[in-house]
Amino acid sequence: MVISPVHYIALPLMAAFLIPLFGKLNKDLARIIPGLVLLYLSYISVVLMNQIISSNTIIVEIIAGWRPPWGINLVFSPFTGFLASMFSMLGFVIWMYTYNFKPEVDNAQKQKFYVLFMMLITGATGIVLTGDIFNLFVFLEITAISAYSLTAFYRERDGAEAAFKYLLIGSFSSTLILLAILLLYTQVGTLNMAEIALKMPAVDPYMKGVILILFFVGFGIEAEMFPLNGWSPDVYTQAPGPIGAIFAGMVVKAGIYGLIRVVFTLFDVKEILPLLVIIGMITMAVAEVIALRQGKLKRMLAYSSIGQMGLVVVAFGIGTHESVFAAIFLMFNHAIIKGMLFLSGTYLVYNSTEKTLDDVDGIGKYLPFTSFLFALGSLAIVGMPPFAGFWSKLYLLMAAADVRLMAVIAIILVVSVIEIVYYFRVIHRIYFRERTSTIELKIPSFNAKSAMLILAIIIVAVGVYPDLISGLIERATTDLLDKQSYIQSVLSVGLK
Amino acid sequence: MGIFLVYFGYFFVTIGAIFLFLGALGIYRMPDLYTRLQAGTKASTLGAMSLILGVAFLEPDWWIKLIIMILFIAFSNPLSSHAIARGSYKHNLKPFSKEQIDAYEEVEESKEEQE
Amino acid sequence: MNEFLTISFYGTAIVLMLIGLYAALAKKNLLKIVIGLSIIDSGLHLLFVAIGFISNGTAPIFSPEVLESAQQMVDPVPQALVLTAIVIGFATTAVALALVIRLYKHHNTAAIDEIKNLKW
Amino acid sequence: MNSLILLLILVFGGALLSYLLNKFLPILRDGFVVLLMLLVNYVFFTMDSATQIEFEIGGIHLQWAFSSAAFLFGIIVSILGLLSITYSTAYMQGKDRLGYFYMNFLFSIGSMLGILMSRDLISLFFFWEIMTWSSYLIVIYSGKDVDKRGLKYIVFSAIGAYSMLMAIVIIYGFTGSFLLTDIFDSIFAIKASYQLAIAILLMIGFGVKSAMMPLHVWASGAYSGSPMSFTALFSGALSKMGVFGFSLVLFNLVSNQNWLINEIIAWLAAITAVLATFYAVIQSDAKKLLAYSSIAQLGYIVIGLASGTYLGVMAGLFLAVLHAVFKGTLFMAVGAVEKQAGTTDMTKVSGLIRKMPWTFTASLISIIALAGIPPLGGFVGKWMLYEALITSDHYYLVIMVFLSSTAAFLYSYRILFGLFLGQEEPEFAHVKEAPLPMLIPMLLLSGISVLSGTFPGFILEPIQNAMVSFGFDPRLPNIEWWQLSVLFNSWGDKVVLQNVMISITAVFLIALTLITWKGYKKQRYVTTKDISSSGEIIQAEDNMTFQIDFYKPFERAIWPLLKRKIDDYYTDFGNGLEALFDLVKRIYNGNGQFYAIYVMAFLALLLIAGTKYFGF
Amino acid sequence: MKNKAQKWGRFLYTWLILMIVWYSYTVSLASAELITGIIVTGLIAALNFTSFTHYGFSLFHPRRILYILQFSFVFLVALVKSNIQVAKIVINPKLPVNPGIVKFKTTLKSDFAKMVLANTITLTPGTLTVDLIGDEFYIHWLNMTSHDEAAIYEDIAADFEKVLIKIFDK
Amino acid sequence: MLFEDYFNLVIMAIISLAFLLGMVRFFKGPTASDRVVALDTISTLAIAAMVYMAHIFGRFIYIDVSLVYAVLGFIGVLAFARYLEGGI
Amino acid sequence: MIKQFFVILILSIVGYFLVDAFFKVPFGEKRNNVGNYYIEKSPVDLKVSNAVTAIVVNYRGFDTLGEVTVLFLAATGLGSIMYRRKQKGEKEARAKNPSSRIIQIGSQILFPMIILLGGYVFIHGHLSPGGGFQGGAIIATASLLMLISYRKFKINHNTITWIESIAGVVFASLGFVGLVLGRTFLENFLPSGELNDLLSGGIIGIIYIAVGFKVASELTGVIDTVLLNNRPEAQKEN
Ligand code: NA
Ligand code: NA
Repeated sequence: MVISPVHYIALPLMAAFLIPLFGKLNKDLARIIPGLVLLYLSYISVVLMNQIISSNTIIVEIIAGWRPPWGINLVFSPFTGFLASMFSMLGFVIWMYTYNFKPEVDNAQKQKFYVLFMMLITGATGIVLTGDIFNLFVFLEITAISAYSLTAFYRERDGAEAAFKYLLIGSFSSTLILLAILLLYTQVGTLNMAEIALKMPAVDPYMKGVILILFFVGFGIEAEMFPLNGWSPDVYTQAPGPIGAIFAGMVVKAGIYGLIRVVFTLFDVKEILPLLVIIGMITMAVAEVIALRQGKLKRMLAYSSIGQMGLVVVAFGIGTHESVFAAIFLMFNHAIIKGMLFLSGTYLVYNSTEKTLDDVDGIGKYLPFTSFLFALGSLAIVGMPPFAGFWSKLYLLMAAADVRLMAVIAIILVVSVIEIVYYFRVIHRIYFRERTSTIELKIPSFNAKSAMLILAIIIVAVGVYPDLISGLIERATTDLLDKQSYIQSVLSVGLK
Repeated sequence: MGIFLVYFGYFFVTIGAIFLFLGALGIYRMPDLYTRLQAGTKASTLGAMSLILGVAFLEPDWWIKLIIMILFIAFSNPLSSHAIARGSYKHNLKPFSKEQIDAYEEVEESKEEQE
Repeated sequence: MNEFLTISFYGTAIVLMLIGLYAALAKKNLLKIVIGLSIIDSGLHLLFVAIGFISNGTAPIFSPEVLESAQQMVDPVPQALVLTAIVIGFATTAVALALVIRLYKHHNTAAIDEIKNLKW
Repeated sequence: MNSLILLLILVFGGALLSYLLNKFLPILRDGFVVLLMLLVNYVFFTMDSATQIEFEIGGIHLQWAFSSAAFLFGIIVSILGLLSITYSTAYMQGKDRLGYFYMNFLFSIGSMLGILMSRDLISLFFFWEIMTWSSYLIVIYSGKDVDKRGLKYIVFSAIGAYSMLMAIVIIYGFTGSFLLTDIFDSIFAIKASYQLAIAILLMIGFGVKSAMMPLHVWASGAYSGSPMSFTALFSGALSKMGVFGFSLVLFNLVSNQNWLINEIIAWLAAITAVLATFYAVIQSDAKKLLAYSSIAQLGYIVIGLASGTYLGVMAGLFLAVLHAVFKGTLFMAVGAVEKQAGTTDMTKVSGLIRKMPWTFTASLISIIALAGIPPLGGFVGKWMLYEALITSDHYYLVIMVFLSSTAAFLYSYRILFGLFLGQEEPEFAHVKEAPLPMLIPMLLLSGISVLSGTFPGFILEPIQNAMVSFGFDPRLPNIEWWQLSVLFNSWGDKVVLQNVMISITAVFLIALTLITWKGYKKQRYVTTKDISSSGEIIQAEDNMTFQIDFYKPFERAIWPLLKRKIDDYYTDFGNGLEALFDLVKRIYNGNGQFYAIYVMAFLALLLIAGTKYFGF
Repeated sequence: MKNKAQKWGRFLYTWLILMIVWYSYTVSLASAELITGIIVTGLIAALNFTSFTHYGFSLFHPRRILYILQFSFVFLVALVKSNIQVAKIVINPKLPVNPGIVKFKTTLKSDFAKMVLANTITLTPGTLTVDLIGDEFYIHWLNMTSHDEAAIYEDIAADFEKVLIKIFDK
Repeated sequence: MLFEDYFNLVIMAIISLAFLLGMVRFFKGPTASDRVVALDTISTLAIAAMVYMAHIFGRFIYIDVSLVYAVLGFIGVLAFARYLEGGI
Repeated sequence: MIKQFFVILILSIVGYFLVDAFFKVPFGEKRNNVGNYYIEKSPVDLKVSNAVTAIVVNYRGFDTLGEVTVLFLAATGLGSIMYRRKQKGEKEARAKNPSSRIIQIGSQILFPMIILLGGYVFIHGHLSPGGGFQGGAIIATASLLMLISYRKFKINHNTITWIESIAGVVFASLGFVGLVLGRTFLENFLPSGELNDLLSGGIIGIIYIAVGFKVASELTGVIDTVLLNNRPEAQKEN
C-alpha cells in the first residue's frame, strides 16, 4: 500500500472505531493507539512533504475512483501539507503530554477522551486536505462535535456552559457555511473547490457577494474573529489543558484555513481583504486589551490566543506575498508557542478550580521546569528574540511597511506592549511572589515534560535559525497564492 | 374488471379522504382532549385505511405492501390513542368534572407498582 | 405557477429558518434554543431539497417502471448532501440536549441568562 | 574563525556554561567567568578592525562589523564587563541562583557586543531585545518590589523596543534594506515628515535605555534594585547603548537638515539632566541617588551629541566613556558598602571612612570626576560641553547644564558625607574593608578617572575615530595619546586650559592628601547620645542626626517642581486605560445568546455593507 | 412448562410471519431477496420468538381462522358504526354527552387477546381504553348509558370477547 | 386535465385542509396532550397523503417512505405520551 | 423587549437578503452539471438505481465516512458529557412508573417487524429511498419503543460497542481494500451486478449494511444514554 494523504483521515477514523473495542481487551491500548497513529502520520508527513517539495508537484488524491469534479479529492500541496504535517506532529506531541495527564479519570471516560481527541485532530486535518467544499463542511463538523464534547469533558467544571455557547455559535457557523455552499452550488453546479474557482468569475457579483459574506462569517466564527468569538475564551478555559493546545494549534488554524481558502482560491476577491485587516485589528486589539485585565490564567491565554489569530487575519488581509508568508509563519509559531503555553500553564494551575493568577504566585520554586518553559513561551509569544515569535512578527511588520500600512504597524506594536505587560505580570508572579496558595501541586509526568520540552526546543531552534522552517513556509505561500496551478493540478488529474 | 377496480378505488379514496377530514375536524372542534381523541382517532384511522385501500384498487400491483400498511395503521393507531389517553390522565388532565364517574381514580390514588 | 412554487418552497424554508433563528436568539429557555437550532436546520434542509427540484420532477431512483425517465429526475446532489446535513444536525442536537441536561442539573435552571459563570 | 563570531560564541556559550558550571561544579564558576571575560577582552582588543561578516537568515541580509564608533563603546563594554564581573565574584558571594545571575550577566555583555557589531537594524534589534530580557532577568533577580520595578523596566523597554521596531520596518519599507550601509545611502530620499517620525520612534527606543525624560521612570528602581555589580555595568555600559543608538540616529539615520530633531533631543536631555539631578539630591538611599545621578549624566552626554558640533559630540562621547568609569566605580563602592554594612541608606550608615578607606578613596575620586571638579576628567568633559554649547549659541542649554551641574555638587557631597564621613555608629563597628576582588576593579577604574583628567588623549583618540565614522573631519593634532594631555600639549587653539589645569591638579592633589590625612587623624569620636541638648531629654524619635532631611531647604525650594512625579502621570494613565479595558471586557457578558446575536448582527451589517463593496 | 417442540413451533411460526412481512416489504421473489430475507428474518425470529407469540402454529388451525374472519367482520362493522357516530358528533358537537371512566373485568386470559380487545374497544363507538390493570379494563366512555359493571361489560366488550375467547383462549 | 387529475387535486385539497385543521390544533394546544393528539392525527394524515402521492406519481418506492414514516410517527407519539405520564 | 426588537430587526435584514438571493435562483428549471452526471452514470457505471445512494455511498462516499464518524462522535461525546461515575450500590436509573400493559403487548408484536423494516431499508438502500442511516434510525426507534414500554429493558452497551466498532472498521477497511488493490480509497472493487438487483452496486450494499448497523447501534446508545441520565434517580449530582 502506497503512502497517500488519505491515510491522514482514514487511519485515525479506523483507529477511533477500534478504540472502544480494544479498550475492552486492554485498558492501556485505548491511549496508546492514538499515539501510534499520530506517530505514523508524522512519519508520512515527512515522506509526503519531502516528495512534493523535491519533485515540485502537488499530490491530488482521488477518492472512490472518481476524478474531480465528480468525486471527492484530497490535495496535498505545500500549503495544505504543511498544515497537515504540523497538525500531526503537534498532535503527537500533545498526545505524549496527555499520556499520563489525569490518571484519576475512569478508563471508560479515557477511551472517549482519546476518541474525541484523535477525531479533533483528524477533523482539522481533513479540513485542510480536502478539495471539496462540502467535504470540508463535514470535517468542520467532525472537529466541532469533538470540540463540543471535549469542552464539557470535566464534570466538575463549567465545561457544559462553555460547550453550549460553543455549540450555539458553532451551529450558526455551520448553518451559514451550509447556506453558502448551497447558494454556491446553485451558481456553479459543483462542489469541487478547483472547479468552483474556475467558474467563479462567471458568477453574478451579487450572489458572489452574499455567498462570500456567508462564508466569511461562518469561517470567521471558527477563526475567532471579533465579534464572532464570544465562545472561545470560555472554551479555552474549560476544556482540558491539552485540548486548549489543540484548539490554539489546530482547530482555529483549520478555521482560518477555510476562510483563506475561500477568500484566496475560491473567490479571489480583493475587495474583502481590507475587511480582513480591519476585523483582524479589532479582534487583536479587543482581545489583548481584555487579556490584560484577566485574573485567570487560562482565560488570559485564551484572549491572548484570540489576539494572535487577529494578527494572523491581519497578515492574510494585507494580501501580499510577504504578508501571507508572515501569516503562515505566525500560524506555525502560534501553534507551537501557544501550544506550549497551554501545556505548561495547565500544570501551573493543575489542581486549582478557579485557575486564577494568584494560584501561580511563587510557583517557580516548586515547578521550576514547567515555570521556566512557561516563561520561555511568554518571551516567545510576545516576539522577543531569539525565539520563534520574533521572526513572524518581524516579517509581518515588514510586509505591512512594504505597503505603507503604518497604522497597522503602530497598532500591532502597541498591542505587543500590552501583551508584554500581561505575560510578564505572570512571570513575575511565578518567580517573585511568595506562594500563598495551599492547593496541592502536580508534578508533570515525564511524558508531559518531554512534550513541553520538544516544543520549547522548536521555539528556540526556529528563533535562532528561522531558515529551518522559512523555506517550507515560502513554498506554502507560493502554493496558496497560486490559484491557477491549484485549479490546474486538481482538474487535470484523471483516473477514470 | 379493471374499470370496476378503478371505481372501487375512487370510492374508497373518497370515503377515506372524507373521514380523514372529519377526523381532523374533530380534533379541531371537539371541546376537550378525550373527546378529541375519541373523534380524531377513529375517523382518521378509518379514513387512512380506506384511502389506502382505495389506492390498492387503483394500483393493483402494490396491494401487498398497502395491506401491510393498513394492518399497521389498524394496529398502531388505537395503541397510540390509548397511550395518549393514559399519559394525559396521569399528567393530571382529568376528562371531566368531579360529579362524573371516574373508576380509574382509585387506581391512580393507590399508585400500586406493578409490572 | 412556477412563481407560486418558488415562493412556497424557498419562502417556507427561509421563513422556517428565520423562526428558528428567532427562537435561538430571543428565547431564554435552553431547550427552546435547541429547538430553534433544529428548526433552522429543517429550514435549511428544505432549502436544499428545493434547490435540487425540477418541475414535475421525480425521485432520482430508477425502478422497473421508470427506467427511462431520467429527464424528470430531480438533482440528486442536494439530496445526498441533505442526508449528510441531517445526520450532522442530529448529532449536534443530541450533543446539545446532553449539554442542556447537564446544565439544568448543575444550575437548576434552563434560562440562558442565568447560566453565566463564565464571563468577561 | 571570524573573531566576531568567536566573540559571540565565547560570551553566549560561556553564559550557558556558567549556568551549567554553577549547577555541577560551582567551585570553578568564579574563576571561569573572570577568565572568560579576560579572554573576551583579549579577542576584542586584538581584533582586526576590518573584520566583518555577512550572511542571510530567514531571507534577511545581515552584516556584522565593528565600526570605530561601535569600537569605542565596545571598549566600555568589555572593560567594564571584565571589571564588574570580577567585582561580582566577591560581591555575589553566598547568594543563591548564581548560575542564573552569571548567565544573564554574560548574556547582557554578549548582547551589547552584538548590538555594537550590528551593521544592520535587524541584528541590532535582535541583540537589543536579548539585552533587554537578560538585563530584565537580573533586575528581578532579588530585592523587594521586584514586581513593580521589573514590570516598569520591561514595559518601558517594550515600548522602546517596539517604537524602534516600527522605525526599523518603516525604514525598511522605504529603503528595502536593513543594512546600515544601504540605509545611509538612501535615507535622505525619504520625506522629511517620515524622517521625523523615524527619528522620534528611534529616539523613544534609545531614549528608554538611556533613561531620557519622560522615559526614565524605570531607571531608578532598576538601577538601585539590581545587584550593584550589575548596576555598575547597567548604568555604565548598558545605558550607553542608548547613547550609541542616539549617535546612529543623529549622524546616520536622519539628514542634517533636520535640526529640529537635534533640538528636541537636546532639550529633552537637558530637562532630564536638571530634573534627575534634583531627584538625586533628595534621595536618602545612596543607590537611588546614584541611579538618578546616572540619569542626569546621560542627559549631559546626549546634549553633547545632540549639539551636533565637533566639540559637543566629542564632549558627549568623552563624558559617556567617563561616566562608565566613575559611575561604575561609584556603584561598586556603594555595593561594597551594602555588602559590608548591610545597607546603603545614608540616614543609617555613616562614618565608614575608617572602616573602608580604599572604598572611600575610590568614591572620592569618582565623585570629583562626577561633579566636574578640576582636574579630573569630568571637568574636562564639562568644559568641552560648555564651550560647544556656547560656540553653537545654545545659551539656554548652557544655563540648564550649569544649573544641573551646580545641583550635582549637592548630591556629590551628600553621598560622601552620608556614607563615609560623620559619626561612626556602633552598629557598624564590625564593618571591614571590602575584599580584594571588589577593591581592585574600583581602584583600577578610579585610576582611569584620574588619568582621564590629565591624559584625556587616550580616550579622545578612539573618540575621534568614532567621530570620523559619524562624518566629522578629524581635528585633533596628529600626536601620540600621552602627548594629548593637559600636561604636555594644548589640544587645539580654542581651549586654553593647560596652565590652569596643571596648577589646579597640583593644588588638588596636595589638598586631597592633606584633608584626608588630617581629617582621619583629628576626628573626634562621638556617639549619637553625646550631644548637648540644652536641658532637654532627647526622645528616641527626635531626629538628631542631620543626615536625615539633609537638604531639607533645598527640597522645599524645588518641591513644587517635583511634587507630582512623572511616575504618577503614568500611573494615572495606566489606571485610566485599565478602566477602559474593563469596559471593553463587558462585551463578553457571559450570555451565549448575546454572542449569537453578535454573529447575526455582524452578518446583517456585512450584508448591508456588502451592497457598497460588491456593487450590488 | 413449555417443551422443546413448542419452542420450535413458536420459532418457526415467528419466522414464517416475518418472512411474509419481508415479502410484503420487498414484493419480490428474486432468489437474492428471498435468501437474504430468510437469513434476516431467521435471525430476528431467533431473537424475538419468545415474546412474539405464545401460540405458534396453533393459530393457523382452520377453526381459528374462521373465527378470525368472524372477528374481522364484527370489528369492521363496529368501526364503520363508530365512524358514523363520530361523524355525527363532529358535525354537530352539541349532541348530549355524558362522559366518564368505567371499568369492567375481562374473561380473556391471554395478553394478546386483551390487547386486541383494547384496540377494538378504542376503535368502536364512543369508547377509549385508558388502561388495563390485571384483568380490569378502564374505559373512557363518551356517552355512558349505565353504571352497572355487568351492563357496561355487556355494552362495550361482550360481543368482541365472545369471538376473541374462541380464537385465543381455547 | 383529465378527470383523474381533478380527482387527485380534490383529494389532496381535502387532505391539505385536514392538515391545516390539525396544525391549528397543534398550535392552539392548549395542553401538551392536545398537541400530541394533533400530532398523531397529522401523522396519520401524512401517511395517507404520502401513499396517495405515490399513486399520483406512479412510484411504488414512495410507499416505503410512508411505511417508515408510519413507524416513526407511531413511536414518536408513544414517546410523547409516555413522557406525559412521566415515564421516560 | 429591546433584545427581541433588535433580534427581529437583524433577522429582517438577514431575511431580506436571503430571500433576495434565493429568489434569484431559478426554481425547478434545470439540473446542475454534476447532478446530471450522476443521474446518467450511476445506473451505467455502478448499476445503482438510487442515484442519491450512489452519490452518498460512492461518488461522495468520503462524506459518508465522515458522516458516520460524526454520528460516532455524537454517541461518544454524549457518553462523555453524560458520564457519571456510579456510586457504590447505586441502582440502574428507572422510569418512575410502569408503562401501559397494552402498549407492552403491542410492542412485543411490533418490535421484530420494525427491526425487519429497518433491515429491509438499509439492505435495499441502493434500490429504494432508504439507506443505512434511515434503516439504522428505524432500528434505533424500535429500541426506543422497547425502552418506552419496559422499564427493565436494558440496552447492552457492550454489544453496542462491538457492533459499532466492527461496522465502522468494515466501512474503513472497504476503503483500504481499494488502496491495497492499487486503486483509490473507497473505490468499488466488486462487480456491479444488474440494475435493480439486490446484488448490484458493488461495495455500496455492503457499506450501507455496515452503516445501518453502525447507525442503529449508535442511535440506540444515544437514546439509552439520554434516557438513563434523565431519570429521577440519575438527577442527583455526584
Ligand atoms: Na498573544
Ligand atoms: Na550616614
